[in-house]
Amino acid sequence: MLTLVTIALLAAMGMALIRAIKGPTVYDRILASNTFSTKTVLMISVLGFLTGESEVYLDIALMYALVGFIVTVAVLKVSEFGDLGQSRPDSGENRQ
Amino acid sequence: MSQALDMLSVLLLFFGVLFILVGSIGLLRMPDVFTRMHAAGITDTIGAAAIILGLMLVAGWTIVLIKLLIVLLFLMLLNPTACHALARAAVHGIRSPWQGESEQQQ
Amino acid sequence: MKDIPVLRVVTKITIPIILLFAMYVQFHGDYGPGGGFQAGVIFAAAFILYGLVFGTSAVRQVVSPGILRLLTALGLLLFAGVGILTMLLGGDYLDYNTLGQDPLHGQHLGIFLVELGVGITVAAVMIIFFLAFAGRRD
Amino acid sequence: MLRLLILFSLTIVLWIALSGHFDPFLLSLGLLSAATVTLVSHRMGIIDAEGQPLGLIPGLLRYAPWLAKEMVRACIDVAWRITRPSLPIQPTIIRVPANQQTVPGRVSFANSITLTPGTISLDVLEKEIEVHALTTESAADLKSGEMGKRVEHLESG
Repeated sequence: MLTLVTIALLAAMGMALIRAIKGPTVYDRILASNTFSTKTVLMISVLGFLTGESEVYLDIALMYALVGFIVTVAVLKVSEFGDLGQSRPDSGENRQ
Repeated sequence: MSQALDMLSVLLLFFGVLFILVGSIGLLRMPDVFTRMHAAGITDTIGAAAIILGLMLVAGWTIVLIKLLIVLLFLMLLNPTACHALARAAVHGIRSPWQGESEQQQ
Repeated sequence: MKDIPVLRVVTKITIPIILLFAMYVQFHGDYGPGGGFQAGVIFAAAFILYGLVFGTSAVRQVVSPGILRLLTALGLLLFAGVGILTMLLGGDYLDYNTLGQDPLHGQHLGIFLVELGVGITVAAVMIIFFLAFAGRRD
Repeated sequence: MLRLLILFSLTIVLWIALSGHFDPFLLSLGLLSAATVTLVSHRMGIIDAEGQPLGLIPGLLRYAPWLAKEMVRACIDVAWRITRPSLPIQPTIIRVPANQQTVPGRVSFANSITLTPGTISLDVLEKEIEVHALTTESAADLKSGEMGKRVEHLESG
């Protein structure tokens, strides 16, 4: 069963990748990368059970969930403000 | 008892996989970024929760259970936040959400 | 991005958890994945999230660049200091066995201190990187 | 000060939950870590009513099952629509009133809306939340205001 879940997750990740490549807007790509990272978290958890070392794998899954969120926020910020450091938007010129 | 738990776990994993696949198909089929977000929402909420719950049932009373619970709570807290931030940015960036075939022709 | 209430509140709730998770990875190198480098990166990730949402100037108010440079040096000093200490105690550079009464104890203490040094340096350097890249306008 | 103590004890609980080891060396490292986390969080200024919405926690336990039920119901509906060849969706943007008193309350409402498939919160305003709904049914569902009422109950504890 767990192997089937892994295969299904891989298929879903492939579909997310297609969406990330096709776009068309930058928001589609960010959305695709965000759901891709959620699926990665699930995949790592399932792999932990498959290998029998779920304690170790779950630490990685937890970290991946956190980092995935930070990545989404960071990419969003770059695409919106054109810079990582600003605390408020200065202009809306950098959007695609 | 443990057999019933196993059955329930397989059932949850099955529905999780089903929702994840349907959500991914929706991600490809939907017409614009907002509707795609709804499709991705299926994967990120119900699909993820079902799979983690299914794993929790086979984990038993160990530290793995606690870690799975933490992962679940985190996904349920962070995913909608990322989605909301993305939707908010997309509203300002795109301005015209898809409202059906007739309007898209214009 | 701090004018987005959802993002602001969730960030405030999440940052302490990320920080604690970094400390957990730092000190459980024996049992789980990780060690100094990974812990340092996760610790810095919390600061990066803070910087993304509240702006880099807020990060500079939490840790001044001077303290960051000091921490970078301190971590390296801890690493090198352990190495020199083992040499003074009659072993090779970073020969942990000399640190304790028995080799096992010495190994534990030595690795703990070296990983701590690595963690401090990596965290500080990552935050410096973030501040350097995020503050640049071109 | 009280909030600092609460954060300190919560981080220790989380440390034990993550670690699962109880030897004195690791426990003392846990204390050290909790102290570091509390200090850094205090310097960041994130330990306030927004960063520690303690009043919401007891209510959340009662709210979670209802939310889970709503999520499953909405999810099946959206999944069914995705698999239809004709893709029967009518996206609309509506505004629902958000009468929650506190910012964390409004944030819980917004996140509940986003968690439920078929509705996404677009913007959190002073008294309202702008919502993108996939279908007119999900929009009407949200308009009925039950979710908002339940989140308001969260705040009163």
